[in-house]
Amino acid sequence: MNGKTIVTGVIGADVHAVGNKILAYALEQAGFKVINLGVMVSQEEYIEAALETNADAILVSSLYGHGEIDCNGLRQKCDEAGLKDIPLLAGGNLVVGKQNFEDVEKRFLDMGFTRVYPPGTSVETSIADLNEILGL
Amino acid sequence: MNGKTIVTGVIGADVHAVGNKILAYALEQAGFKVINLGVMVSQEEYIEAALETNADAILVSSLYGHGEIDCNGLRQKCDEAGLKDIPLLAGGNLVVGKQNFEDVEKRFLDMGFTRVYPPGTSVETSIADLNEILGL
Amino acid sequence: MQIKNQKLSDDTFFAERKEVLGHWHTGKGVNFDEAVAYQKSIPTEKRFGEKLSKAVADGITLIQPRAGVALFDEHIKLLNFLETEGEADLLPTTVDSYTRLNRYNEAETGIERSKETGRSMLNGFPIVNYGVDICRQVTSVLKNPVQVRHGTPDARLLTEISIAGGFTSYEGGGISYNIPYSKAHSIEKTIAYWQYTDRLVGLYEEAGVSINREPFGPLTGTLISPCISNSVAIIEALLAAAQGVKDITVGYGQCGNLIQDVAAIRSLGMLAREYLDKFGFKDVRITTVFHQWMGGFPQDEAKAFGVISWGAAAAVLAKATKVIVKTPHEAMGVPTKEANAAGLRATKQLVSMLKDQDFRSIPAVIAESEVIMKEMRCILEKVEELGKGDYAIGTVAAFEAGVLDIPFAPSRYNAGKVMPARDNVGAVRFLEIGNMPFTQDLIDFHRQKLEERAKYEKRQVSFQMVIDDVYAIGKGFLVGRPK
Amino acid sequence: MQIKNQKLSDDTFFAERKEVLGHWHTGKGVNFDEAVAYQKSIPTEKRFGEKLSKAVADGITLIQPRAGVALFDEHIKLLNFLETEGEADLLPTTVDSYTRLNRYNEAETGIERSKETGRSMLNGFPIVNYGVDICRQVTSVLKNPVQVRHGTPDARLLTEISIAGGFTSYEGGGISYNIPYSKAHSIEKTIAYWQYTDRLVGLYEEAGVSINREPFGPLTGTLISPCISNSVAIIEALLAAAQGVKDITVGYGQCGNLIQDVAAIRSLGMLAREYLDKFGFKDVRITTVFHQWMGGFPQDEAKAFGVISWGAAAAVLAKATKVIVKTPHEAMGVPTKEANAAGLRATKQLVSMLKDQDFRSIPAVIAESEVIMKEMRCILEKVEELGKGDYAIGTVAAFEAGVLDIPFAPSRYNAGKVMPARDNVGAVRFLEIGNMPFTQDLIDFHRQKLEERAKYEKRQVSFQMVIDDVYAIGKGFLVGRPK
Ligand code: B12
Ligand code: B12
Repeated sequence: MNGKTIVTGVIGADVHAVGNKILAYALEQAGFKVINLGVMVSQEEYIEAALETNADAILVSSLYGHGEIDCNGLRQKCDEAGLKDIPLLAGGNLVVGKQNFEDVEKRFLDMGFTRVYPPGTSVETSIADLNEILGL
Repeated sequence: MNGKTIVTGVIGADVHAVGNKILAYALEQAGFKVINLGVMVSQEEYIEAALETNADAILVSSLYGHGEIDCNGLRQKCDEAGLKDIPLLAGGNLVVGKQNFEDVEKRFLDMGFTRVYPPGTSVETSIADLNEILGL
Repeated sequence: MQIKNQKLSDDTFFAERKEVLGHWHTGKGVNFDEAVAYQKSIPTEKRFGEKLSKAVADGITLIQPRAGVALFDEHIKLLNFLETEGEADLLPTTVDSYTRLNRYNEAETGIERSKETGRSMLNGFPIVNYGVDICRQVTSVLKNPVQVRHGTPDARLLTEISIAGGFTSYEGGGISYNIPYSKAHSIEKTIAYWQYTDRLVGLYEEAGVSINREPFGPLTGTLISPCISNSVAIIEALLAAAQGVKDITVGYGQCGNLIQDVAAIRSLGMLAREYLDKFGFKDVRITTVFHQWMGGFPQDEAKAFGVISWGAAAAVLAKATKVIVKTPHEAMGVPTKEANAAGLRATKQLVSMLKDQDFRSIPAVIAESEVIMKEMRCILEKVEELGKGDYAIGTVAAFEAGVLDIPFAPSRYNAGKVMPARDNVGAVRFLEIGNMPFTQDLIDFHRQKLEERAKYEKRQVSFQMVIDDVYAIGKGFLVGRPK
Repeated sequence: MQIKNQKLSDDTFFAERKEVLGHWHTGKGVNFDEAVAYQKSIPTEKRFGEKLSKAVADGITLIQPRAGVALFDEHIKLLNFLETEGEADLLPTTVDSYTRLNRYNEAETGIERSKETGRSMLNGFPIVNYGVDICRQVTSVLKNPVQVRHGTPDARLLTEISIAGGFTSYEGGGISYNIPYSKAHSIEKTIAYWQYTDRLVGLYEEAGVSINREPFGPLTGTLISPCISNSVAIIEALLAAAQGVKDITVGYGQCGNLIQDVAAIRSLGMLAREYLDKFGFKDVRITTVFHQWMGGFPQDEAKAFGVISWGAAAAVLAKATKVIVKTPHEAMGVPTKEANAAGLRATKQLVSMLKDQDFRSIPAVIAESEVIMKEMRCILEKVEELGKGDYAIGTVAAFEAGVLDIPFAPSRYNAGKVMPARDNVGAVRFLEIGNMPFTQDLIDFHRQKLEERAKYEKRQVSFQMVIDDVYAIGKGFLVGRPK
């Protein structure tokens, strides 16, 4: 255990469970305490879980294409709930269709996300980045 | 038999025999008298054969990519040999690589060919065109 | 409420119908008698079931894409492109995720925002929001039969509008559109919802209009062993037949080992027939659908073409009636129409090229189907027993008991104890049998198959194999070997 | 001159060598001892034969493209691209058509005009014109072994420059690079030319440098029945071995029926071993190469991907040591490097994905290989008989007699009486047996197979079937059915 707590889940009406299950498993293996909310998670559920467990980061997955609509406003809600600087990471297939990732990244950074990941990001990359962000 | 004589062959150092065999067979079936020179035919051989048989058209095939080099000057040689207006048709894979066919066509028309055909031209098209050109 | 596998009475159905048609304002546009007349005006060659029957007679495999966008004129262009440039034999209309969850307000927002931004902000076509008339515009301008494909636990209103809208085939089922597609719907609820859908199809059937029904074969699309998806398909076929459905396409998602894949389709067709006959549904037509690999795809488009082509080959060698086609954009996102058409044309090449080759009678295929059928019988007999002969009751109990258990499913009503892994030649076997009621010889068989792999890989049989297998095809392999 | 299948004496060889090296000025750059030393400096992992042996040990199928352009820096870029972006395991250098006909002046013009126009005016890389040093620049900068692929009846100078230039594998043979590639070279002449090539390889072998040799399997690439190409491959292997060659890759071009394709590779490997052993060449290493469909391709790139993938699948299910890869541009022209790499990646996906599946022991495959081996024995025994035990003499006589007869070949020295056609499941059979020395039961077998097809198609067995079959794959089918 590395002492860090991570909230994970798939946002919105999205039911893609495979990546979520595997990511959660891998994060645990890597020493994180993982609060995995599963699929179809609302913005409020992420925030509640992060507050309750005093989490160090929130990992939002979105696969089904509605990520842009679903993720909008999450940073503001975090701010209001007192999770001022909590790292917000987003990954999966965030938008509809094969789009230029730089554009997608920019849109999500503008929405207040800390890091944004393209389709097929490996668990190794995800863990390495988390370690870096959390200063491990 | 429709009374028309056609010289066929594959020009230059080209040995692609399959299309040539099938084209010759199909032209015969369609009623033409076919003088098939086979593969690796020089410009001179076409002209000789056309003169000897008083042919109505010459069909030049080139598949292997060197068509542009091999076909250059054929029209002039025909003119010199007294085959002033003989229809010259070219087809196959006339140039190296997948090129815009309009450009290729233009280059071959400029070289004096009567008609130019893209890769994979069907025998039906070839025969229909010949009929038209020869006023059948 | 206790559901039973019995034909809904007219009273129950029509009372429920009143409520259902009120769920969204477009429900008012549905008139059963008028819809029957409309459906009867659709020419034979545009009826889904007819085209499937003809394919069976001709011994060919039809190809069908997935596709759907937010704006209806764009959707028409898309489908039109897929039949002309993609040479699709059968067309889809894939419904967006908000509609699937009956969130019609959000779907409306999606339509509006798509109009504003000029790109589809929905991952499918919102049938309910558009209503009957626009659906008819879509289905009538196309040359081929069109099917609704979705993933909707409560699809009652969607079914009403779809059939009245001229679609002649309808995907889904109370298990297959719940467990992989939902977190919190109970099985009991969704079976009830789908009895409504099936009864509606039955009413059309009784009025002389045959609508093709297709349980969703691949479930979560990830390492689903044939015995599980085949059992679910047969249960859903029985439930549908009980409501009067007469034309059913049972499906299976490619696992990747050719012998197993051909055996899966073979055993699916054979046992579906056997079970439907056994329960008196001899007049129900059965066809099969093979889904090209449904799990994670390679990102590279050329490699994706390799995976697509292998799926096409397996489908036609198994003599599936149709194959559902993936696209070279699969790993990245909803495909462009060009990418979609390219996947179709690669598939078309292979289904026509290989149509005269048949692998169903290869001894290894027959042996593998014997295993699958044995497993299916274990599961199905237990479901029947739990339901005391009633497959609706039995299914609810079987999920509770983990007798039916679907790997990687998001549903709370799924036990999640079964764990699949590939054996040394890539066939999907079980690492954990969970509570599936397998005989000891089957249990030993699976264990032995995985031990064989473990030995070859010089490691223990473990969950790491499963993880490696999930990633494998995306990384270019079938069996996830250790590095 | 009467050729014999005997190792050339040093006297004969070196006298001839003097002349050969004078054919073009770059011949002066070849020094055998220096070349041996250079070859010995090439690291093991870049030696063709070594990589093939390793693949056999690992049970995998390697992938190799065709590629060659006129300008050498462009050629290096191209090959580099194919190993990095195409994930090629083995590299080619495809030689242009002028060089193949020893027209080095025209090749020089081609180089010049390519420099002027900035696009390759040659359909390959002119090795002879460039000479030893530039070849070494090419072969040394690449990470993988490189082979010369051509189609040259008289390849003596080309061989000298290639091996001295650092290539570690060399394609061709006295039959396979004559009959499909030439009109007017006698078999006797080209066997003699290739004895020179093989003897040169033998001399390198004796000096401790092993060069892989590969008879060209697919011949005219068009409906070549396995028994014909396999027989030619084995004859060329025997001729090569007689000159001291120790590392041989025998090849076959895909026909399209999976059972027949797997059986073809199986019987090729088995009989090659048997015949080499029989003649005392037990120390010759044998590997196999499978060529993706070599006949007319569909023009559409997505459909071409389908054909490419099917070839990849057949190769790996047959456990060929390597597969030669086509590109989505095949029907149109020499591919761009991107198209070439795409064909490779689609192939890579399948050879890795299916590497654990093996179709060689399927009963239908074994039965089909029995037929092929029986046919091969008929042909090979007759060749041996005609040559009174000498395969060089026998081959010349066999072509004269039509015992060896290659469909669709341009050569005057080929009888052209044999006519292939597909049977009802797409396997290549014979419409005309010509003078092939088949037993009556084999003759009946072929007739019966075609009658079966004729009956299904409701037409007579006829030449029209052959024409339909030639076009079939380009049009999306394997068997050319009547409209
Ligand atoms: C399997 C699958 C399904 C299964 C899901 C079963 C289940 N309940 O889990 C089924 C068949 C049910 C399904 C349904 C649908 N799907 Co789907 N599905 C897939 C598929 C093929 C694989 C997903 C998967 O399991 N991958 C394997 C796992 C291990 O990888 P992963 O999910 O990508 O997650 C990894 C990384 O991305 C990363 N990661 C993920 N999140 C995050 C977050 C952070 C912060 C970080 C650092 C990393 C990270 O780590 C994970 C572990 O390695 C993908 C396409 C693909 N990728 O090949 C489409 C795909 C995701 N699906 C898609 C769609 C559209 C749908 C449907 C809407 C419609 C349909 N076609 O039926 C429905 C959605 C229903 C809903 N409400 O959500 C689209 C999304 C389109 C888009 N974004 O443009 C895709 C991309 C296919 C496509 N090209 O059209 N699907
Ligand atoms: C089979 C084949 C071979 C066989 C040929 C055997 C033989 N002796 O016949 C082998 C393997 C030996 C071979 C060798 C080579 N080939 Co080759 N081959 C092919 C292939 C796959 C099919 C050709 C074929 O038989 N088609 C079927 C027949 C029925 O169609 P067709 O030939 O196109 O002819 C029809 C029409 O085009 C039309 N037509 C033809 N001529 C004319 C003329 C007129 C006036 C009209 C109206 C119509 C017409 O009618 C014909 C009948 O329907 C093609 C690619 C393809 N098309 O898929 C490459 C292809 C032609 N080959 C090619 C090349 C480069 C070669 C080689 C140089 C190198 C190599 N890769 O080994 C050597 C050439 C040697 C030489 N000196 O010629 C290239 C040419 C590239 C280019 N133009 O840019 C092609 C296009 C492959 C590629 N994409 O790289 N090849």
